[in-house]
Amino acid sequence: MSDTEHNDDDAFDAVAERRAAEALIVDVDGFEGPLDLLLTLSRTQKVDLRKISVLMLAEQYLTFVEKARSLRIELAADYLVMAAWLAFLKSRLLLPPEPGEEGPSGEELAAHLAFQLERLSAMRERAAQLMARDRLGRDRFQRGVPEQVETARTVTYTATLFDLMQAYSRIRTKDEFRPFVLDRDSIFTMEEALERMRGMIGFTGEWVDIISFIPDGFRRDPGRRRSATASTFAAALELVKAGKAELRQNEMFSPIHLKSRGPDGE
Amino acid sequence: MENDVTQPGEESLFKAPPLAEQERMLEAMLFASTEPLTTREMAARMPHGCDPAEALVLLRKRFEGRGVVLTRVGDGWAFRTAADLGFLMSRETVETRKLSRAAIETLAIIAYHQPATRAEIEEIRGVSVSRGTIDQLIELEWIRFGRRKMTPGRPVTFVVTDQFLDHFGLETPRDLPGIKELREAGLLESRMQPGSFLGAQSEDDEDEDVLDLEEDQSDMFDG
Amino acid sequence: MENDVTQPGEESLFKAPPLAEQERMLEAMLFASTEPLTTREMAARMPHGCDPAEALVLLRKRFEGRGVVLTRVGDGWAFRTAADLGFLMSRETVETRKLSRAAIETLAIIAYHQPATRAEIEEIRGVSVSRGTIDQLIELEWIRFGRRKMTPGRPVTFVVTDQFLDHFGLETPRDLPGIKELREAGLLESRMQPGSFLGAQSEDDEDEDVLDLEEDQSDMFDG
Repeated sequence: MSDTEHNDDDAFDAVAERRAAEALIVDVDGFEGPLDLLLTLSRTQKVDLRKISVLMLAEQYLTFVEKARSLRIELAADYLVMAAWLAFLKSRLLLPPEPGEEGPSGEELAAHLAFQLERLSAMRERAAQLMARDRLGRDRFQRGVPEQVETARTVTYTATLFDLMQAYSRIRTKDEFRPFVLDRDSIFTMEEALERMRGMIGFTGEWVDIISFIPDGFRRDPGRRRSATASTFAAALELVKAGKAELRQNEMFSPIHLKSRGPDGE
Repeated sequence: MENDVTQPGEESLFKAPPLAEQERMLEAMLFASTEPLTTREMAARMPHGCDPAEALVLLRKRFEGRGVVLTRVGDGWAFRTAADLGFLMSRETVETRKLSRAAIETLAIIAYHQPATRAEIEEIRGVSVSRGTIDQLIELEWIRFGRRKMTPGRPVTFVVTDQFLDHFGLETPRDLPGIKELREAGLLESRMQPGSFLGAQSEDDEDEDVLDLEEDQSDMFDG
Repeated sequence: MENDVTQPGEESLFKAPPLAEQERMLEAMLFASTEPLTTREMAARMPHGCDPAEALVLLRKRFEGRGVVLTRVGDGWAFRTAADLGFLMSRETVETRKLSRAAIETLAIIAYHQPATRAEIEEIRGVSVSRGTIDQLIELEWIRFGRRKMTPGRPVTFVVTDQFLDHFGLETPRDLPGIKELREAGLLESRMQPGSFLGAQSEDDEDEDVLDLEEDQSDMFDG
């Protein structure tokens, strides 16, 4: 892998190369990641990417990172990860493999890096070619006035997958993720019943049918009435448990009466 | 186009493009323009020395009896569908409307959580689902009734249909993008913590019993 | 198929309009629409017994070399102005948002490698794909979600759309410039780093939430 074309005659090139590297450093923000930087560095070798010297490239990269460090330019972590990896690759390429060593060889790793660079470079070229094509709305045009003949109008509803995803995302990112709440106004909760009864029993010293605690809005409709009856009964039990009231029922299915134990019952 | 010997640059400097070429230009301009064009407007866009009036005669002749004809509109010219072919445009007037927000949200929930009960949909959306919304989605054939849930009350469930998959270009419901992909595509707001979402999701599952119980309750009061 | 005595072929011979007439119809429909129309869509609007495919060949030939040409776009067909006449249309040009370098490269990678997963895009570019990039390309309707890959984690994939083909003047994805050469050079193979380094990383972090969702979805198939 090591290079034979590295003569002393290349001293001038080496200087030019170093200058180029310095120019690169100033532009460190211009790179889209370490692979992009490696691709740019590889161009200075002025050879086909298939013939690139990965070893030399690794050295170029490490020089770059070293230089950046000496100039106190902070490099993003992935650049340093790449530097560490290239240093490892370099050692693999230079040193004979240790007996019993596992994992891919230095050559395999170098070949893959060269492949990655070639592939990235190829995609860049194709992207540029794509953007340079005769594009709709710039070079080619569609009909300016699509014709609309108004006749029988049928309505269809449409939505795109994008709409669907947006809708789902919207639901999922609502600020408050509220727990389940029954949004049915026909339900009279026990909390409501308790609230209502607490306000009323303070004034009663005699037995009262608990049905009389049911609010007006819940008397007529059978569903609402059932809900209110159940919650009022549960609330009454709650009050008894708290020692604030007494309950009595003369016989099965007869009205249930409640009596306050008075303010001293606390 | 035809037998051009001259370069385009030279051409415009020395002499007008051949008439056939001018005709092509008119054709393209009139096709793409959003409003009728006058010969003056067309001349202004064409290379120096062109005569739209002359080319227009040729172009008009070329489209005589065709599916579209070159028609005079006020001072200008425009392509119009031949009068006898108007019947072909009638289907173009199918009016497409966007689904309401309630409908698209309900549909999304069914798609992602199917089989979904009405109570589950309401739980996730945080508001009750109107009958009309479900009816509309069923009518569009995007959802249908699934199996009843084997929970107290045996509530009906909704699932998406093959027509749904077809409309949204999915081969299976598994192809629906997941939360991670939604987030990566920038569709999920970042302020939502991934953890809290995950939590909510798994909570749903745990809450299933509770949910069903509540639905049960509501059935009881419907009596 | 009632008690017809005539063969379907004969029937259409008597009833279908002559080919020249069908060509006019196609011309009218295709001129009237901004979006590509498929032969199926056109056939549905034409009188019974018409064969758009046959008339389409004639129509395409008729417009060869003209100012407006009949172009194939995926499964559909559309009239578009000839590319060499774009200079006449400066006034119709819609200023499009300039795409970032990342977006352009991501688009190209999806087009050439489709269906492409996010991990593959990142592997090729050597950097992570930002949220906005995919979002922007989806919004432009140049890419959409494809089928999930049958690999661990079942990642979603991205593919290019017909609008992409239309915009860049491609009949099919196979017409992408140089795609054959790239394939022959092995540059479209998904080759991962021997051992593990770039790319492998991004595959690992397939979040649990995706799995979570899938689990949720897979429930429906158990039914």
